[in-house]
Amino acid sequence: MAGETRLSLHVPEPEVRPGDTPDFSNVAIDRAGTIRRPEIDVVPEEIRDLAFSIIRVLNRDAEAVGPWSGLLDADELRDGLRHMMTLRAFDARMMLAQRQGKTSFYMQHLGEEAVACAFRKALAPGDMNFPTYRQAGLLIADDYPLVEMMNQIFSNERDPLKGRQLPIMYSSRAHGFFSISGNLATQFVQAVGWAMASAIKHDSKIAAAWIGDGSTAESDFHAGLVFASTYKAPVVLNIVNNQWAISTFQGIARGGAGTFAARGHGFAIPALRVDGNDYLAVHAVARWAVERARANLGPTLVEYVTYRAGAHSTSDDPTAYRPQTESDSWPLGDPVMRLKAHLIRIGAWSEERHAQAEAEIADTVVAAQREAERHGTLHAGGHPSPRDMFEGVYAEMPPHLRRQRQRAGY
Amino acid sequence: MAGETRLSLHVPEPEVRPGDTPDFSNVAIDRAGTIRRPEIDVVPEEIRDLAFSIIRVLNRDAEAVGPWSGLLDADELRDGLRHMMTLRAFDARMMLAQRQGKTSFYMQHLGEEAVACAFRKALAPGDMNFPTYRQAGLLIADDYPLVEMMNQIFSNERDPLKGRQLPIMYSSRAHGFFSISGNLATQFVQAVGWAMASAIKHDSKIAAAWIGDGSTAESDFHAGLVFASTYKAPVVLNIVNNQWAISTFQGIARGGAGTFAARGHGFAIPALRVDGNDYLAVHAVARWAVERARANLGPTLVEYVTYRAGAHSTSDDPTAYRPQTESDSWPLGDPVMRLKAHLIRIGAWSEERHAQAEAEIADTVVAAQREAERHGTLHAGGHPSPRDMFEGVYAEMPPHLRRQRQRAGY
Amino acid sequence: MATMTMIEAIRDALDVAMGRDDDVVVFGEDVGYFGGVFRCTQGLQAKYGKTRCFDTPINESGIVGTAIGMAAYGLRPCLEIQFADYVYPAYDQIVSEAARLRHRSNGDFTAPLTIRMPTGGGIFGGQTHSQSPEALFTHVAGLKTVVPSNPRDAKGLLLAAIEDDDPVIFLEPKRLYNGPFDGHHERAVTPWAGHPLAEVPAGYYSEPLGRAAIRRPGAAATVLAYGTMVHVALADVAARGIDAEVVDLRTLLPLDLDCIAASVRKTGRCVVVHEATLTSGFGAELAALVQEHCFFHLEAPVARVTGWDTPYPHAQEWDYFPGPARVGEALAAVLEI
Amino acid sequence: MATMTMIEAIRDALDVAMGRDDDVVVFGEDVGYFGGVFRCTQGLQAKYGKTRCFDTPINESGIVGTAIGMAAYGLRPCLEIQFADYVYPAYDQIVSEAARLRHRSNGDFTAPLTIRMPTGGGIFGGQTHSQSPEALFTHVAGLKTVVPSNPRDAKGLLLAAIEDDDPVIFLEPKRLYNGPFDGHHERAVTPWAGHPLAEVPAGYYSEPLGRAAIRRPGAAATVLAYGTMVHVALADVAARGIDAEVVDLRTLLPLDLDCIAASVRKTGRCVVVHEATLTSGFGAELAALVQEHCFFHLEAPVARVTGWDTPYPHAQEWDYFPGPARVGEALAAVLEI
Ligand SMILES: Cc1ncc(C[n+]2csc(CCOP(=O)(O)OP(=O)(O)O)c2C)c(N)n1
Ligand SMILES: Cc1ncc(C[n+]2csc(CCOP(=O)(O)OP(=O)(O)O)c2C)c(N)n1
Ligand SMILES: [Mg+2]
Ligand SMILES: [Mg+2]
Repeated sequence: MAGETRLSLHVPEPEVRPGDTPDFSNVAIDRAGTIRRPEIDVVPEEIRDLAFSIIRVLNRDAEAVGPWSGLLDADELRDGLRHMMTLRAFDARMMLAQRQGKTSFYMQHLGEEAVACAFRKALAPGDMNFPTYRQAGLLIADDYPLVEMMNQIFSNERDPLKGRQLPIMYSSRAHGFFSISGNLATQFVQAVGWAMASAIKHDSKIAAAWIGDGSTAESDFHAGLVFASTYKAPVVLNIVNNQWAISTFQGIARGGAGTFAARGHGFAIPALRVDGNDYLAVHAVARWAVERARANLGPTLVEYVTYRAGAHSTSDDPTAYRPQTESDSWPLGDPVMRLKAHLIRIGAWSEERHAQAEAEIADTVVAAQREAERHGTLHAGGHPSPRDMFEGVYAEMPPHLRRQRQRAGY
Repeated sequence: MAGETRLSLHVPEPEVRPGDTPDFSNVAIDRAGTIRRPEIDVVPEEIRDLAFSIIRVLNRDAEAVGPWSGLLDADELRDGLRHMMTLRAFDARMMLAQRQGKTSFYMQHLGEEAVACAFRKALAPGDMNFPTYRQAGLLIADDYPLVEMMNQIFSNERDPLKGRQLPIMYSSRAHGFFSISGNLATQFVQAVGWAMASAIKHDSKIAAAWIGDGSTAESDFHAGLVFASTYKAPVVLNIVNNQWAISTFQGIARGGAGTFAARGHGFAIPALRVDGNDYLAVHAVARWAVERARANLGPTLVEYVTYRAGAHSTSDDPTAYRPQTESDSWPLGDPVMRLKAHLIRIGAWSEERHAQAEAEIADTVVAAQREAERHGTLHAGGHPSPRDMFEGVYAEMPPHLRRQRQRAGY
Repeated sequence: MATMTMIEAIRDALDVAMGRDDDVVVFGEDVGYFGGVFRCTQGLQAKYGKTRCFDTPINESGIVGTAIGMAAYGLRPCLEIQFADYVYPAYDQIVSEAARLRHRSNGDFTAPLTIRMPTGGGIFGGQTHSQSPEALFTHVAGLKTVVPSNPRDAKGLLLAAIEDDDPVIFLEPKRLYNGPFDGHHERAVTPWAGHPLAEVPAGYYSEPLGRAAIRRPGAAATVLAYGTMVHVALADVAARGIDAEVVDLRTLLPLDLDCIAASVRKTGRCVVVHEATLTSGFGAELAALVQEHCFFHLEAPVARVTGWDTPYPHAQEWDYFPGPARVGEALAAVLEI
Repeated sequence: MATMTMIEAIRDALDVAMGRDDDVVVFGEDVGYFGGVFRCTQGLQAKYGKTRCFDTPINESGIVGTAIGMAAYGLRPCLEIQFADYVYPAYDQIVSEAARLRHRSNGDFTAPLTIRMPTGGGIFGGQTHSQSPEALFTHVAGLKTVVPSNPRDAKGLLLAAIEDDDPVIFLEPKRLYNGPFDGHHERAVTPWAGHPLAEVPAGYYSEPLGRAAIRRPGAAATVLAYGTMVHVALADVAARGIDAEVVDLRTLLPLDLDCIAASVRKTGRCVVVHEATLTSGFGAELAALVQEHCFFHLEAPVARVTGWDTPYPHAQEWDYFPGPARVGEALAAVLEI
């Protein structure tokens, strides 16, 4: 019996590597407007297929079509465009600032701007996000001051986190943005706990959990699904599938399942897959999931299909593991360009207004940076005190830490 | 928007509690012989339904029916019966021994004997099980000496594990039985690693992972599914759903999904659900999954639906959390009785032979116990040396440990 | 005053905490309907409802992780890890999240949770029901670590832990649950009834974290102990008629260094005892601190009596456990120098 | 002899190990095609194929758990945890499984795995790219813990670790990857080229686990250090012209106590330095051992210079890092007593 077949280990590989021609022909993409919009109290079993399709609103002609369209008016869409453009401009400046040594580290959102920006607008005040390091759009779309973000990035004397955290690891309770952790996936189950607390207190606030495609492999992703499924927690479970986890393509985390959304099926958690580069689609799906949660109908799993167009972080060089042109071949296009085209198409925007907006946004970002730099950058100017390192470890400083602080001279 | 609905936390509860009348009417049970037997290279998607049904072979009239029947001859079935009866007799003796203070602790298998006993016979020599504490049937069905098991349980001078381990935490590489851990779920992903190693070495051996319903909530269950799915590891992933995790009913671990087998769907791992109290069905499904693994077709998830008829362990009293009569109402019956009835039905057994077998088995177990007790029990007679505690922490004893051993006087 | 076992005192503390503050929630594996495998939460679900005291899936990381989320929302979760030996799957959530949340968010979010777990050996629990992992917590900035040695402290310290605005690891020596244990396993079990520290005040009170208690004043040597080992040390000192001062640390972090240093400066000799493995155990920190702060008062090196550097064994439990013979030997040795 | 950086030496060791023994497999997050975020495994997949060197899902427990299964099968996995700060999710598999497998199965199954991870600070990595968790491993019976301080040791010790039949935690001070670092962050970076310990023999050799190295003999005081702190101590001792003996521990467990005790008995003074937080750090164990074994030779209390008991900060990195100023102060203080 033994010995018939020689076993062999299957190690998944991406279709292409540096030097190869990018090929996304295997990515099945549904036509915009073709995927149905179920009622929010639908039985999960009845929408199994929605974990394998891609909900899209903007078609090739930049029109908003189908049952998921029609939720946002022109003002809201222009706001959305401005948020995405701001995030992109912000990223560009901060990438430069990092290269100039003004900060140690940065992580950009290039190509993924729609996901967090559009999601944010589906939430109500008091709701809480548990983000990863790639959802600064949540802050920008909620009008968190850019200068505060930069103060944190520069670890300067106005840094709201007192220099304690790595750049971009923001925290803002007031803006519904939980403190970012460097440890992947931990926030996913914390979000479920926050949502459970809201339910325990008969509150109406809901939570949103965020995780990357690669990080779904982490165990706290499972913990999150288990607890959310068992207690029907009012939480939206977001997976941002940007195809890459540093140098590792999504196939390593995903394994045999066709999609990450499918992970919800084992828990009877309704799972939707959406075009992450389509501001309108992201917003519509987010709204659906948020409504479900707020109506006490429990968790929803959403996979945003997008592409990490930039490097993983300023410490990374993607040309070592994927074709340089892969980003251009990404079939879902660029979220900013797509929303811009739609606004123009509906007569609510123009190339001129866009150019003007771009310039204004650039000015805003530069002005914010100037202001932030007045308070210092990592190696120059104002900076947090070493005393700040000793503070806040505990609510009250215990004696041993006070001795250490004194020994350190502060 | 906020404030429309007051949220509330859903905390699942079993249908009945002590004092209530047991009710399993909600357990959907397929008629024996009605569930199809797919080819082993079936596309997982095509057998989604098999995660929600129950494969059964023995019908009410004790006949073996349907596509999963016909794999075992009368000799093999009589062997199976003997293994289950031996396990049950062994359990009874050891429960008594624990009450007599001859050991500190015991865990029995009452009602679940078919699962491990029948599974074992689907494996080939060299295959490796990564069991939990409730699969002693794997050893018994592989003719591991009862006296060795008892030596371990009594922590006596012949204890193969030198008194280091809690009773029943056996280990036997020779019998394809990985060292049991007290920490739940860790073995699940280890099994996947063992299977990956076999595939890396182009071997033909496969692994079997074991886990309880409650323990599927643990994170290493997820790790196991992720790695098995990604590397298509030659492993059978077994979930023994005996309805209870100490005092916690399976609904707490399972959450919204109807079954534990469904957990496989998010990973495109074929998932089958089987009547765990039907020796023939367990064996047939095990064989299917083992063949798949050995043919390099990857992992299979199997949920065995059974019932923990006894207490969780000798430290537990189930009357505090479930009706005393619940066990009798369990609709899938008793595995020993069912196989016995089938053997009688096919003319390969009789009440007389059964009574005789019972007496013989009782003698065998008593004789083994007598032999084991000659080498001591926990508090009396021969016992491992304190020196054994210091040995084997490392391959070679490092100086600090040697100093400690000497200080201890050994 | 009522006499309580350690289990009853803990249950009473939870009851008082839940009664005083609606934001206190209690959960963990088997803690809801059943009331916990050691019955410390018995009756709480019936009294406060199943959304304030409930069973969880078996996932320690999920238990702590959801608790952190609840704490960030504003609740005060008090959760149970069934045995300290099973805390490791939750270690990341404790170390990387709960412990650092206040600091890394500059107080924007905090994690006022209490993580209870039975700890220590002496019940033939083998390697996975006997461990004493306190040193794995004391090394982590942001955590507090508490080990009560009697019912009265258990209640007062647990109430203080739940009220504390930082995450507290609350280790319950399971060998003490039903009675004090002096290490003489061969003798009949003593119940708590009759022990002065089993007299537990009714209702609310709290025992501040960070204060040691001198259980027996003495001049010849100092014994630093916590949990079960306090009783072992006391019994042994009494039996041998040694005039040792026995200090019950109660809270390992923050540590009552003033009390420790004052005692050792007085006695000039120090024995540290704990059940955990020797190397990098909390005794190492105590020895390091004592030699640093009392160097010129020490007549002999600080001695450590601890579990051996092996996994906690089953059959050899009483060879592993640092019982009266070893404590006595160490005291004698220290006194001879 | 070729001059190598620490990264090259580690890569070379893996290459030699994989070339000598087909059972050695190498895996972890981003270690396959890309060759690891620090490039320590670059080229190995191309050379040995993707079933011997491969990328894994991001699940540290799964990485260690599968490695344990592979080791039980008979392989010798050498795996990478991307940063030591991310080892906690794997802590249960390491502590409860790898460390105890041989003992609990009486040798029936063993776990000869090597777990590599970059450790330590000095790269502005903030709280999740800077930690030094060695004490969390030295407390666990069944594990060995190694921290090389230079390319030659890194290669020899890594080969010894892979060949070792027990699980070895191999901590790679990331600040040393590209050059020795004396703690003077304000000065230009020094490359390894030119450093005598960057001369790495070609092919196979191994450096036995459990032996310290005296990097600078001296009579006035003993400095116990490992990893990056060896260089900080050496530079500081040289700069101040102190005749201190600098001991590079190399292996924390098993520890070369003979070497340590001989040195302190000679010098009578001891300073322990490490980057990890003070309380319950490995320095506590060192101080406890030194006072125990050299009590009557000690002229001054053993001093500890370590990271503070706070999370590792970003902006205040050089206030946290136990740099030359603090090491020097401690040495001066110890010498004055
Ligand atoms: C527990 C843990 N393990 C490993 C890492 C290192 N790491 C940081 S980001 C990353 C990749 C994450 O990829 P993905 O989840 O897809 O998110 P993305 O970066 O694409 O947004 C890894 C491995 C970490 N931060 N934490
Ligand atoms: C990590 C860990 N957490 C908790 C426990 C305590 N514990 C032992 S068995 C058990 C219940 C397991 O239930 P299940 O998986 O259904 O297996 P069964 O006992 O029913 O066979 C629990 C919670 C443990 N051993 N390990
Ligand atoms: Mg990604
Ligand atoms: Mg069960």
